[in-house]
Amino acid sequence: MKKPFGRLVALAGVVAAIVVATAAGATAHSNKASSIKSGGTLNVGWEQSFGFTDNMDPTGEYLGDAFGILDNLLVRTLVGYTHNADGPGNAIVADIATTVPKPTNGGLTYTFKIKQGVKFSPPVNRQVTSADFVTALEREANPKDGAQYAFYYKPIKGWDAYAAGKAKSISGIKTPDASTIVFTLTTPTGDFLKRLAMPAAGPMPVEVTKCFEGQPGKYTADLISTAGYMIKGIDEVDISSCANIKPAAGYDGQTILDVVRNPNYVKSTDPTRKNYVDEVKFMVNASNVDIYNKIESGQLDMATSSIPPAVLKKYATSSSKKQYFHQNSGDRTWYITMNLTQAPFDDIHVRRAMNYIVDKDALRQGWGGPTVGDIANHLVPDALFGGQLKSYNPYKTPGNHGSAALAMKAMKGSKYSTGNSGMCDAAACKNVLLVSDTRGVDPGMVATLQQDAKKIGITFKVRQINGAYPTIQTPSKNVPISERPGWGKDYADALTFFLPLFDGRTIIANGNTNYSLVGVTPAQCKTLKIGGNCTGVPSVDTQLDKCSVQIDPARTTCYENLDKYLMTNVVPWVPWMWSKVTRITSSNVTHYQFDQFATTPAYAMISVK
Amino acid sequence: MLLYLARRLLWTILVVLVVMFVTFLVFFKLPNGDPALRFAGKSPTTASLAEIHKRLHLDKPFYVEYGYFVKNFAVGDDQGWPGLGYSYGNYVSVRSEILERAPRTLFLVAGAATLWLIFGVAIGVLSAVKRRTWIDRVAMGFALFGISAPVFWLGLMSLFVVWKKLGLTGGSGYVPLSDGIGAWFSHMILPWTVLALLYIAIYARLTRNNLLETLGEDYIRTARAKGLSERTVIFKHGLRASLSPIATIFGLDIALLVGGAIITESVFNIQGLGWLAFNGAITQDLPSVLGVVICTATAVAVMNLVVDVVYAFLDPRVRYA
Amino acid sequence: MAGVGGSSLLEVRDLSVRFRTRDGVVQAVSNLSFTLERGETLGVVGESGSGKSVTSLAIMGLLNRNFADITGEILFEGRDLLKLSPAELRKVRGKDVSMIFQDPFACLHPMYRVGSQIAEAVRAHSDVSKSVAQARAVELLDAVGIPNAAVRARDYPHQFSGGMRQRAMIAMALVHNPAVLIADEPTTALDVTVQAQIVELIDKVKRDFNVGVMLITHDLGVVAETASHVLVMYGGRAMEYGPSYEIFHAAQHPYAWGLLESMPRVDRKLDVLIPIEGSPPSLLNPPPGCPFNPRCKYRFDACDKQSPKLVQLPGGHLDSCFLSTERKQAEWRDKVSEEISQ
Amino acid sequence: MTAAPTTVGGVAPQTVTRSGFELFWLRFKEDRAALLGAGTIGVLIVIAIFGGPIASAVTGHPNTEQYQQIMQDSFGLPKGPTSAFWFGSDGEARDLFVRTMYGARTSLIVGVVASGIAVLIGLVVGMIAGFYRGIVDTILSRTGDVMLAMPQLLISIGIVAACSSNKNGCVIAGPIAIQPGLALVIAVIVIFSWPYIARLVRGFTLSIREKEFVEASRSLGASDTRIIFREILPNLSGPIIVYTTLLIPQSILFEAALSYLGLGVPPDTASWGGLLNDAQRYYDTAWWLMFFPGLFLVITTLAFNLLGDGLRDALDVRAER
Repeated sequence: MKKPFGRLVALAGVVAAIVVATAAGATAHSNKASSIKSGGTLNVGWEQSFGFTDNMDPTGEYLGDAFGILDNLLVRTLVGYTHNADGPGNAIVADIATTVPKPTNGGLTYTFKIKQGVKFSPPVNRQVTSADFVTALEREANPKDGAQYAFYYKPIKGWDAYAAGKAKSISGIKTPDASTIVFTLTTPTGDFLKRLAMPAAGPMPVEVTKCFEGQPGKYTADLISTAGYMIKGIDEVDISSCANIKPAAGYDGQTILDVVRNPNYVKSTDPTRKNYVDEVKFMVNASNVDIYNKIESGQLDMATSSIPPAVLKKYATSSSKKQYFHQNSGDRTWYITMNLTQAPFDDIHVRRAMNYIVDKDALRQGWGGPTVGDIANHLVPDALFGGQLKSYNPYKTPGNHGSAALAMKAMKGSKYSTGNSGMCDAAACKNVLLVSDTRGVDPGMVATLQQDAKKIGITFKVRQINGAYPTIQTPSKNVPISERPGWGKDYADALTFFLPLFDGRTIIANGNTNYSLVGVTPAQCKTLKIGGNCTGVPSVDTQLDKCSVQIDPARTTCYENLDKYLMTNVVPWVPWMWSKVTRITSSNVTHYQFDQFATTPAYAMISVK
Repeated sequence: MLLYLARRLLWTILVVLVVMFVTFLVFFKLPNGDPALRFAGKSPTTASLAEIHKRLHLDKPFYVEYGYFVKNFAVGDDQGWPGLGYSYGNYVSVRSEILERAPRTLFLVAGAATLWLIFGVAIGVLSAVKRRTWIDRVAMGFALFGISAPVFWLGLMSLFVVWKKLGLTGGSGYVPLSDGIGAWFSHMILPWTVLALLYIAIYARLTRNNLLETLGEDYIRTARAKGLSERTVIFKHGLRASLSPIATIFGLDIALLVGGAIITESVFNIQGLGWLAFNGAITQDLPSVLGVVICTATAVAVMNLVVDVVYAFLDPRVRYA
Repeated sequence: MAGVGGSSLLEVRDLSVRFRTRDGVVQAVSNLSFTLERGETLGVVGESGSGKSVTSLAIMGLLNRNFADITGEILFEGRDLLKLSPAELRKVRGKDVSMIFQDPFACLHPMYRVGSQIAEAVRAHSDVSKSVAQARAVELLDAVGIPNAAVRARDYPHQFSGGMRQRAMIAMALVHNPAVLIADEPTTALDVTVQAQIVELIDKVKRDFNVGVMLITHDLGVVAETASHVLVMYGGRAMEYGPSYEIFHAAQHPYAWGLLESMPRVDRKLDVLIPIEGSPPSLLNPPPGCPFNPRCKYRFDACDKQSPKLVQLPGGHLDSCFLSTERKQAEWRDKVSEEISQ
Repeated sequence: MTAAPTTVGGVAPQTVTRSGFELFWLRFKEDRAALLGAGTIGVLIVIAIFGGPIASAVTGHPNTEQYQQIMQDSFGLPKGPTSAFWFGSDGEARDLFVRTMYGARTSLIVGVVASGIAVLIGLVVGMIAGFYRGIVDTILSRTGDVMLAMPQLLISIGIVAACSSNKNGCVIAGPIAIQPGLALVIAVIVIFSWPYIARLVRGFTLSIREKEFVEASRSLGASDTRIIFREILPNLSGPIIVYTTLLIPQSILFEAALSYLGLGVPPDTASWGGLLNDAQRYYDTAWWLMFFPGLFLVITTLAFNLLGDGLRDALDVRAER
C-alpha cells in the first residue's frame, strides 16, 4: 500500500469512527486480494440512455449513476473519496490537492496546493493548474452552461455577482500561482469540502470548454479526463480550433460510453483509484430482464438497472449465486409526501395518523421484500447520522404493519374527526386526490395505501401519471398526497436532504422539491397560486440556517434534532423505506467494490478475469 | 400526370405539416410538466428554469416554436438537413437518435412485412381456392384469431413459451447484426412473427375476399373457357388483378409501422423509432416525438407515391389514363 | 350432317342443373334436351334467368361441380362431357368447344394485352412458341376485321372499343378451329350499329369454319336472321324447340307468343309492342306446375298441378303446354300472328 | 342482366318475397360461428354485470384487497393458482380471478360506449357528408387523409398524459371536462374511430341516395329530413349494426393497449390491459398473470369479430368503394 494512502486512511478514521457502525444491515463484500488482477474489459449494462439530467456533462450532471462514472474514471477533484463502501467511502481525502486543508479565518477561507504530475488526458496533454478549477467553477456559475447544483457554491464570495453577469470573475476564488487556489466564503459552510468533491468542481481545460459555452451537455463527448481513463477516441479529436472539434468515438450519448486507459495518468499522484481494468464499456439496453440474462451468461458484468424480482430472488437465495450478489446502503429515503396546505393533511393529527396507519412492511413487500431495503422510521437515512437515530421510531407499530388503534388515537382532536371516533369522517377525507406514478411498483403501493387509509376513513381519488414528479413538483397543482417520492443524498451530509426538501424559501412554481410545502407563507401561496390552507404552516427555516454553518460533530447532532422535530412537530411525510443498492455481477468479476459517495459500483476498484 | 403528381406532392406536404402541427399542439407544454425540469437538476431555481426556457424556446408561444421547428426542418440546423433539433431528454441531436434507432425498426418492419406478405397472400389464396372446405375454415379461423389477439399478449406469451420455457430463440432485446447474424436472427424471429401475425390475418382475409371477387369476374370465365389450367387461371389471371388493392395497403401499413410499432418494440425491447417516440411522449420530449412523427408521416407520403407508381405498373388502365 | 360415328356434333339429353346456395336449392335448368350439328345455328331464346347461360356454361364445363348438381348427358361427338375428368374437359374447352360472352368489356383481362390473351389461348392447346402464337393471334384479329391488327394486338382491352373487343373475343374463340361455338348474348352490350356487324361476323365464321353455333340471345330478330333451329326456354325448361321456320310461323307455346309479341321489329310501330306481364319466376324452390303458369294468359287448372312434358308436334317441333293443339292453333292464327304481322 | 350467374353459380333470387329480417334470420341462424360469438357475448355481458361481485362473494376476496402474506413470497413475487385463488395472484397480491371478472366490466363498457359514441358521431357526419356533399364532404375526406397519417397511439398517449396531470381533467369548455380514467380513454378512442365510421356511412349514403326509391321519394316532393329519416337511415341500419359490432373489439383492444402501456384506466380499476401491464414485469415467472386476462381479452374480441362477420354475411353488407 502506498504511503499517502495510509496517511489518508488514518485521517479518514475520525469520520469513519462515527460512521462505521452504520454498516450493519449492509453486507460489505469481503475482498479477496489474491483474485485481483489488472487488465480486461468491464462491461456494464445501462437501462437508460446517458441523458440522465445533463448528458453527463460534469457541470450539469446530477445523478448518482453518472457521478459514479465521472468520479471513478474521468474526473479528479481537489478533494475526493476513497471509492469504498459505507463510512470510509463518505470520508473526504485529498486527490489533486496535496492535503485536505483546514479552514482558516473562522471557517471562511480554504487554501489548496495542487500536486505536480496531474495532467489532462490527450489531446490537451498538460499539467492541471489552479486556473483550470476556476474555469470549471465559472462554468458552473454561468447559468447558460446548464449547471444543476450551482446553489452549493453560493457561499463563495462574488458567486452571485458573477452568475448575474455583474462581475468578470468570481472574487472569492483566487489563484496566486499555478499550483495554489484560495476560496473565500461569505458564511461558514460545514460541508464545503464535500461540495468541492462533486464532479462539477473538477478541473477543465479552458481551451476545450470555451468551445462549449452555452451548449450544456455537449462537452461530454469531448470531456477531457484527469483520472485513470478517458473516452475512447478522444486522443484523435482535433482541438486546434473549435470548429474542428468532433465528438470522440467512444461516446454517443445513446448507446455506448467506452472508456480506455488515459496515457497521461500518473498513478503515483492518485492515492485512491486502483484502475484495475483496461477498458470499461457502458452499454444501453432498456430491458432489465435482458440485461440480467446477459450478466448470468457473462456477456455483461454488472448493471445499473433495477433488478427484476425473480432475478433478485434467485441471487439472494441461491448459495452458488450469492457471491455475485452485493448490497450496500443506498443513502436514500422513500416516502409518502403529504401537502401541508391541502385538506385533510393540513391537520397534523391526520398526518400523524397516516404515519401510524400505513403498513410499511406491505409497501416494501411490493418492492421485493426485506432484501430491497430497511423500514424507514424517520427522514434521513440512519447511515448519514452514523446510526445515532437507529432506535428512534416515533410511530412504531407491530411488525411495521401499521396500527388502526394507534392511528385512531392520533386522529383524536382532529378537526376532520367528529367526537372521539378517531375516524377521519369529514367530507374533506373522501376522494382525496392521490397522484400516482405508472412505475411497476406503484399500483401495488396505491392499493396498500387505499386499503390502509380506509381504516381511518380516508379514501383516495387516484390519478396515475406516467412520470408523476413534474405534477408533484408544481405547487399550484395542489397535490394532497403522493406515493412517488424518494430522495437520495448528493454527498454524505444531511443538508442535502433538509435544504432542498424543507426550506420554505426555496419553494418555486415549477420543479419545486419541497413537495410538502414546509414553511410556505400566505404570500408565497398567493404568488405561486397555491389554493389551500396556507396560514400557520410550520416552518423550519431558522433551524436549517443554524445547522448548515456547523461543523461536525455538532453539525450531525443539529440535523438529528431537526429530523426529530420534523417527524413529531411537522410530520410532512410517511417515510417508509431506506433502500439498499443491490448489484449483481457476472462470474467474470473477481473483485467488487462499492462507492458510497456515488452509491454506485466503484468502477475504478473492480477487477475482472 | 405531372400536374397530378405535383398536386399529390403538395397535398402530402400539407398533410405532413398538419400532422406535425397536431402533434405539436398535443405535446407542447404538456400540462404534466415543464421539459426544462430535465435540465434543471434535483433542486431547480427559478432563474435556472428561466435560462433553460430561453434555450429551448419554451418561453415563446407555441406557434412561434412551431415556426422555429418548421424552419429548422426546412433549412437545417447545425446538425445539417433536415434539422430536427435536440432531444429535451438528453440534449442529443434528434437526427442522430433517429439514425441510431432507424435500422432496428427497419429490420423489424422489413422482416415482418416479408413474412406477412408471403403468408398472408398464401393463406388467402389457399382459402379462396379451397373455399368452403375445412382448409378454408381453419385458415379463416386462424385469421380471425390473428385480428383478435393483441400483440402485447402474443408477445409476452411467445417470449414465455418459446424463449423462456423452450429456449428456441433469443430473448427480448435487440442484437445488432454486427454481433453475428445468428444472434440477430434469433432475437428478431419472435418479434417478426408476432408483429406479422396480425397482418397475416388481415392480408389473408383481404386476399381471400379480393380473389373470390376477382374469380367471379367475367374475364376469369374467359380464361377458363380458353382451356387454361386452373393454376394459370388463379395465379396469372386471378391473383394479378387482386394484388392492386393489397399493394395499396401494404405500402401504407409499412409506412405507418415506421413509427408505429410501439407495442411490439416495447414488448420485445427493440428500442427502435416507435420506442423512441413512446419514450419521448411519456417524458415530454417533444423534439424526439416530432422527429419520429415526421419520419412516419414522410414514410406515409412517400409510400403513397410509391403505391401510385406500383399501381400504374400493375394496372395498365391507370398507366394509360 | 352426322358427326363421327353417326352421332350428332353436340347432343344434350335431359340436362338438369341445380345450385345449392345458402338460401336453398336453385333449379336452374330442368330436363333440357337438344342437338346441334356442324354448320347450323341453334338460337336459344328466353328472358334473363331462363337458364340459357347456365346451359351454355354446363356445356363448357364451367360450372363448379362443388356447388352445382348436373345430371343428364352432354354428348360432344358422342363423348359425354359430363363424365370427363377436369383435365380431359380442359382439353375440349377452348379447342373443340369455345365460347364468346355477353359483355366484351368485362370478358377480357384488363391487365394483359389483347394479342397476348389470344396467344395464350393458342398455347393452351398447342405446344408452339410465343412468337408463333402471337402471329396466330394477329392473323385471327385480322380475320375478324381488326384493322392494323399487328399493332392493335399490343393494345390493352381498355384501348379497344366494344365492338373491337367482341371481335377479339371471337378471334380468341376461333384459334383452334372449334367444332362448336357458343355465343352467349354476343351483341347485348354493344351499340346497335355494331350489333349487326357482330351477328354478320358470327354467321360468316359459321360458314367459313363450318362450326355449329349455339347463339344465346333474347333478341328474336337475330335468331330469325341466322338460326336454323330455335330453343325457347323459360324457368330453366324448354318451352318450345324446333326448326326456325316452324317457331316463327307456327309457334305453339303461349310464352313463345309472348316473346314474339314483345319483339321490336323495324316494320312495327313501337306503341303496339306488348310486354309480357309479370316477371320471371324465382328458381329458388320453384312451385310445381308449368313455370310460366303465373304469367300465362291461358292458364287453367292443370297448369299449377304438374309440369307439362315436351311433346313432338307435327312439323317437327316440340312444345310443352297443356293447351290442346286445336286451341293453340286457333289462338295463333286468330290473334298472335295477326298482332305480330301488323 | 348485370349479375350474370358465374362459374360458382350463385343465381340471385329474382324476387324477394321474404322480409329483410326473415332473410337475415334464416341465414344468421345457420351460421354456427356467429351464433357462438353471440352466445359468448351474452355470457360476457352477464360476467360484466354480475361476474365481479359473484367472484368476490364466492372466493371471499374483495376486488382491491391485497393478500401479500398468502399470495406473495418474501421477494414480493406473486404466487400461482391455488384452490382458494383460482387464477393465482396479480402483481399487487390481489385475487387475479376476481380482478379478471371485474375487468370484463371495464372492457365491455369501454368497447360499447366508445363504439356507440363514435358511431353516433360518424353517422351524423357521414350522412351529412354523403347526402349534402359539398364542404362537409371535402372536410371529411381531408380529415380522413390526415387521420391516416397520424400516429394514433402516440397522440393518444399525449392526450392521456396531458389530461391525467390536471386535477379537473381535460377542460373542454367551462364546466365540461373529461376526467382521467375510463371517460378519457373512451374519449380518445372516439376521437380516432369516428372518422372511420363517418367514411363508411358516407359511402353507403352516397350509394343509397342514388337509388330509385330515393329518387321516387324526391320526385314526390319529400323533404330532405324525410328522405334522411325515412329512406336513408333505415337502409343504413345493416351497415351500422355490422360496423358497430366490428368496432367494439377494436375499441376494447385500444383500451387494453393504452392500459398495457400504463396510460389507461386508474390502477385500482381492474382492466385486462392493466393486468397485462402488470404481467409484463413478471412474464418470465408468473405465466398465469398474462395467461388469464389475455385469454379473456382474446375470447371477447374473437366473439365480437365472429358476430360481426356473421352479421355482415347475413345482412349482406359490403363496403362501398
